[in-house]
Amino acid sequence: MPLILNDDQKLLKDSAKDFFSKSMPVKQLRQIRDDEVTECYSTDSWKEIVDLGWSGITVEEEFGGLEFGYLGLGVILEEGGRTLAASPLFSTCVLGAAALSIAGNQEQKSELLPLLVQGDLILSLAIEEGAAHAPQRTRTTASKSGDSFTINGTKTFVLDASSADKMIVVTRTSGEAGSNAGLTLFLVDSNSKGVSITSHKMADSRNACTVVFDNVSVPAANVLGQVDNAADDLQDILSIGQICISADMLGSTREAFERTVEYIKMREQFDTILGTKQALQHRAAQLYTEIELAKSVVIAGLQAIDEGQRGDALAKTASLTKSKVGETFTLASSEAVQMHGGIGMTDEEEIGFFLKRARTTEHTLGDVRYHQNRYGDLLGL
Amino acid sequence: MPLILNDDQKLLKDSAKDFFSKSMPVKQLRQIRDDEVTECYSTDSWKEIVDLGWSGITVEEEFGGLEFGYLGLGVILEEGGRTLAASPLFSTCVLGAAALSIAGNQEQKSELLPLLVQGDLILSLAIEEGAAHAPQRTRTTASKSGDSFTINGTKTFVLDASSADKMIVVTRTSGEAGSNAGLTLFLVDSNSKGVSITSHKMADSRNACTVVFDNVSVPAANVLGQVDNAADDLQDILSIGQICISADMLGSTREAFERTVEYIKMREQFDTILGTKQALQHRAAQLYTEIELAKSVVIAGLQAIDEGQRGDALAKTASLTKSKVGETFTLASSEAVQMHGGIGMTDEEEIGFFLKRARTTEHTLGDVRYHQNRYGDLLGL
Amino acid sequence: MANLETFKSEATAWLEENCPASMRKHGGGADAEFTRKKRSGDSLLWLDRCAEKGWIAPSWPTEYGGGGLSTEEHVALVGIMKKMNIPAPLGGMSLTMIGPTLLELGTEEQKKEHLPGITSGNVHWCQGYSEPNAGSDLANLQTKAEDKGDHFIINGSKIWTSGAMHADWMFCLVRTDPNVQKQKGISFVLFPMTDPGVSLSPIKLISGQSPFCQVFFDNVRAEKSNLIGKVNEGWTVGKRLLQHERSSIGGGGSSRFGISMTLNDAAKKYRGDENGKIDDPLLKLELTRQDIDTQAFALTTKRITDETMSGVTPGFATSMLKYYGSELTKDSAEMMVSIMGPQGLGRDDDRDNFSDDERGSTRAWLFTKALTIAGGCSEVQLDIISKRILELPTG
Amino acid sequence: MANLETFKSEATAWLEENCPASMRKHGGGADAEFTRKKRSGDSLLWLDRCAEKGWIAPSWPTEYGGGGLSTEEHVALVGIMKKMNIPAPLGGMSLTMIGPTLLELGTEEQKKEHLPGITSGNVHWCQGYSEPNAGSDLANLQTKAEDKGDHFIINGSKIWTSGAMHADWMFCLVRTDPNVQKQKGISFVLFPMTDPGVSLSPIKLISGQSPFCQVFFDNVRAEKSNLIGKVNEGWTVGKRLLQHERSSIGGGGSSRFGISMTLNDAAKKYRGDENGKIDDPLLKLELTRQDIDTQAFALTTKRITDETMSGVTPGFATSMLKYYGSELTKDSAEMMVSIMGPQGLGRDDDRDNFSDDERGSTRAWLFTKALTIAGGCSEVQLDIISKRILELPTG
Repeated sequence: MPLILNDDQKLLKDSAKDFFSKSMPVKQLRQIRDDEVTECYSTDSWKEIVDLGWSGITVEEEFGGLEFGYLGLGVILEEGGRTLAASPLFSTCVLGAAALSIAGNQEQKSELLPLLVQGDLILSLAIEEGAAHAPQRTRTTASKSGDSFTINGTKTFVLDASSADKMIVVTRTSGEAGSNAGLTLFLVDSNSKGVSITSHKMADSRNACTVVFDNVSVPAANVLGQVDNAADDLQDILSIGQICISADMLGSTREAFERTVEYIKMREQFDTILGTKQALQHRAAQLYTEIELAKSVVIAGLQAIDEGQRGDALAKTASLTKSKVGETFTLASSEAVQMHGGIGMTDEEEIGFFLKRARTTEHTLGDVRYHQNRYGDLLGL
Repeated sequence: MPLILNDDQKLLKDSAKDFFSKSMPVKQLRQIRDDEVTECYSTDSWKEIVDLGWSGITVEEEFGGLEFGYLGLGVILEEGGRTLAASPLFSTCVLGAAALSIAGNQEQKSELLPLLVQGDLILSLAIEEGAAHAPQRTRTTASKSGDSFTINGTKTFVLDASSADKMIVVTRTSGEAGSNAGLTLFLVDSNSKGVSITSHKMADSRNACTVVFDNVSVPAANVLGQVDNAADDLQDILSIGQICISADMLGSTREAFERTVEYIKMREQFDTILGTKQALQHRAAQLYTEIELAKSVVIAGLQAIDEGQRGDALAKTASLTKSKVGETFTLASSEAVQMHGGIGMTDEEEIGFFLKRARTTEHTLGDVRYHQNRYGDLLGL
Repeated sequence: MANLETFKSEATAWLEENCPASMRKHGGGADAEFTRKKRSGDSLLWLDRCAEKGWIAPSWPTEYGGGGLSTEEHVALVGIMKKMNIPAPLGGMSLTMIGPTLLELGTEEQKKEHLPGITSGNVHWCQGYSEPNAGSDLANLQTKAEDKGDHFIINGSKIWTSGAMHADWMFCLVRTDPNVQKQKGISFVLFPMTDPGVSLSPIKLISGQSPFCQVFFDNVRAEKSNLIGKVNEGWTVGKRLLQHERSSIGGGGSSRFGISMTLNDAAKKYRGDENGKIDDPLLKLELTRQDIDTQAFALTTKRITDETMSGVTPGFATSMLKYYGSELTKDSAEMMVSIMGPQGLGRDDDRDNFSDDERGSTRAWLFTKALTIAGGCSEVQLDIISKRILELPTG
Repeated sequence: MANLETFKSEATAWLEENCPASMRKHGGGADAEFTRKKRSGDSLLWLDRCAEKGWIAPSWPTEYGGGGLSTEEHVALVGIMKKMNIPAPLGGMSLTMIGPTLLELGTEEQKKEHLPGITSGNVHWCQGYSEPNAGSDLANLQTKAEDKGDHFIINGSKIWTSGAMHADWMFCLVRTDPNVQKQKGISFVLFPMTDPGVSLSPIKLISGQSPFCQVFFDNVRAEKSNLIGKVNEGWTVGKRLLQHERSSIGGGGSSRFGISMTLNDAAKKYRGDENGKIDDPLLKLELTRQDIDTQAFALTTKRITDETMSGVTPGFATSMLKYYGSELTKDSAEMMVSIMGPQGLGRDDDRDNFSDDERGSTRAWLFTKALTIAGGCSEVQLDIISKRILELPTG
């Protein structure tokens, strides 16, 4: 497949650019932060996104979706990344929808996917337990008792849990921490007895939660996929998540870079336009080159999902994509602040929001270290 | 101790600078290469070095040396590094003398050190067996039979073995490859039966050899230090070697950098002096900063030897020194060729000799990878 | 050297007796930039005891309240305090910038008037250098000082003034002649921040903190007796002072943000296994490299200090130290939050979910972005190195 | 797409039958830059079979001896050959530079005269661009061409002429008007290297090889019929040709140095344990990063090719590809010798102690230093990106 958008995808990209820049500019995020909005996103904007059909963009038509593919979802995420648009799109329509599609049975899909598409179901993936992304080290347990399971444990950095109707919880039903065998996924109602959710204010003005499961009883029917054997499904869900968050990050990276180039074109110091300084020019040119590479891995990653790549092959693609984009976003946002100088240090200037966003997305589903280490392992080194 | 030279050391540095620039300039190395001189160094120049007393600079007075310390030896090595002066100083007076001083018994010292000081004994350390520096992986065996040992194995990258009178050979007398226990050092005459030495022409125009030991019989009196327990002595010998080769590399680094700065000050392109280009200026300034750091770790490393630091502490100092200097020399020599442009690609211009020297010294007693990995281990990470 | 040994053992004994235990831990120096009136408890006690001993400024002459130590003794004292984990009683630009400048370039009257305020821990100074829109181009300053015989009347504005809200006095670059080349026509004056014409507007940073102000001057009075150097020759004084600033910004460290952990500790805590062993090879490598660079930089600072003490003028080496030190500190702060993962990325006001160390690390991460911008940005330092040290030509 | 599938299966069958087995291995393309007269055995056989099929230049029109393939077919053919490990029958600047330039800007007569020599594998071209002391400043050229009615007489010298000793013809930038701005007054001419006024002096490189010459012209004759474009407008032709050069230099690879191993293979062989597992975490990381960058760059080359085929003009993207590709190839060659340790650092003429792979790696390491210098050095490419793509202002 050529690594380019088709005409429909290009049209979608234009619509998305238009929507996000008009309805969800960076200043919306600032407002949400300053107003201390609980969900950390605008529910009105989320409704608009749902009305545009984007919540169901990857969902099969039989469940009410547009079945437009991940390349389509990717351009929406990328344009949303440009304005740092905050919404449950990633937690619900990327991670949640992928989990249901990949691991759900027919009943779960028919019941939940249409609700998700209509914006009536917010989902959240509860996976992390510490500073490092390490699914195989899951310690949250689910023990079987009769027709139900009892979940105990603590999940951290659970995106959008504060507004989620249900959580998809990664648990260990057998085996030792460190082993991929023995993992099981559960659908858990957020208001179940024993679930307590503490909302955090993150540096990027988004929401993340710590969720404690204290003897939470969940019926066996809420198992997503197979008991003890979730590892393969989970790997695919995460690969999709890693590639999609990279699309979001790419948009933010490009925007931060373009704003910086525009800034140094007009900023004067020592009676000289900053942008005439060759040292800055070369750094900008090198960053441009890195961003060109990032664009390529993102489109190739999204295409790989659409073409049905799965398993270790998709995991390798995902690690290529997220490590390359992660490095580039970190560099671009750091250079952006440095080149903006003192003004970039102030809260008043928007560029600082990109710096903060770079670091939280860096930790979403594995940082550069995780992905480079894994890529090397998958290369068989 | 302040990190500066005292007056005597400064005087020595001036003499060394004078000697190497007049008697052993880079063009001497070219001549040696073009004339296919077997030893890959000038025996006349080596005699002059001996006459200056530098062969015995670290050796105790009782054995005929100057007992002037490693900071003194360091300034000679650094100035020699500036002109890429080829001589057995490193193999004989750094590694050989350190091995005798640290591991030798009184008899061995009294017999051999005076010869070494007088220039009548060339020594060579036979340690490497593969691409990576890894003493604990030694596979060359020495098995005891009566009053003697029989050595079997192959050593590679043995510096100056082609002109060595004796070799100090790292062998395994017990234990498995990978273990520090079971290592033993031997003094072996180069003309012993069963020793075959193949001389290599290296890219840096120096000599290195492959030495095969085929049932070489060595009397037990030739053991240097303790049987099976050479690891600690060897570590100290190598630490000293690593710090001293760093001093040599520092001199080459500084020279390559200074030549490059001078070149871009006068070279014109597009009607502009290259050195006015800010991108090159910043790269030069960053390299200058790295070289300042390299200067500090070298003087601190030499001082640590003189102050009696040994064991893991000295190994950590040595890894700090060699990794920092190694990175800097690689960078400086690469930047030197790039900034010299096409002319730097020609054999006629001397800068290429620095590039080649950077890579062979990089592999002398452990590359940057080896030293960074070891430093991390010694940090307890 | 016998005397030095005596000094060392006496100093150790005095410190042992006088430094309160609560100060002797990582983070104990959190109050270092506060003067007496902002302190209480052990922090105040420690300041007062040092003031009495002369050890707020150990190497300054005793007649101005300093400790009168020789350079060797001062170096030894700093070493002992470091080993004993004792923080300096006072930090900040009173000690590191205006003090040394007054000692070097002030008149006897000026020294007598201003230095005792510093050595007693009573007077806090702030710096009036940067102006809106000037960025790193310091000399392009517009704040005007009009000559009124025995005093100047100052109008204009300064920005990025650190600690202006706590400061008692300002040292300030002002334009006394607008009709000459911009580096000429600048004067260096001192005036009290209590002048009714001084007003402040805090600047909110990306870290959520507001440690800097924009300062406005509306007919502020500065006495001519408080002019340092000659009229219209203040640029020289200002540049000399900046060399002191550079070495101090280059240094820095995590303790000022109240972080009680080193990077390696944090890695073991947040990323280590049960035994604190780090099984992420990439992280281990990053920590190794950061440690190597930190050691090499510390040795370089020491080497250049030793060279200076042996009579070599440091000259533009301060630019190199400022450049590398600020980049290193910034990288270190970046690595700290990266080790902590999401816990290193809380919002500053969320005390419920993020520990003090975590919030301190987040603040340090965002704040240290300024280190390579303020005090002559990294790019300017590299320009200085290439032009002044390497003598590369100008286009 | 049915036709494309047919094409693919037919091409596969033809290749299977016609490409000698000895060519189908890593390093089989070592002769790729040689014309017929320098070849023998399977290498000659493969060249001849491709010439007959038109697949020396598969996408060129059949009337000039090309294969007449559509872009899709050409891309498919390259993919199939890569998968089957079959080298291109011919490489070098005849095909990648002067050929495309003639196709685009040559007259019908010029195409008929020169292209069949290329597509038959008979005629080898070299490039007369750089001059002594001009470096990357190509337009600053002094080689003079005097107008003699139906021909020019050329005097001067070119340097860094790759393969001049094997070349039959040269395409050359010459100065036809010295009295105008340097980019004006240049013409693009072709002439045979057999002209008695042409003489060569090989340049010995740091790698020990002499692949380049300095070429001297003493009253060399170039026919006006071999002028490409108009008189004094050769700079435009020359720049167009350079865009072809950039994409080709950016690429490159290890096979041209006769190295039969990938980096990962070499790491397993030289640095691996008994099972080829690499226990050096730092090396593993370097290999990982190099692989990631290589994949990302390959995807970028593909994306830009795909965009071009969909109608987007690549424009200055070639500068980005040249910059990154040449740096990447250089890094890869550097990593190869670094993996081999001392075995990667033999002298070129020491065949006894160093294997072909090792000597090839040493040569590649030293030779690839030129990739970021020749064809517009990396610094010039970054200048182009910043000025032409990012539109940053000039000082």
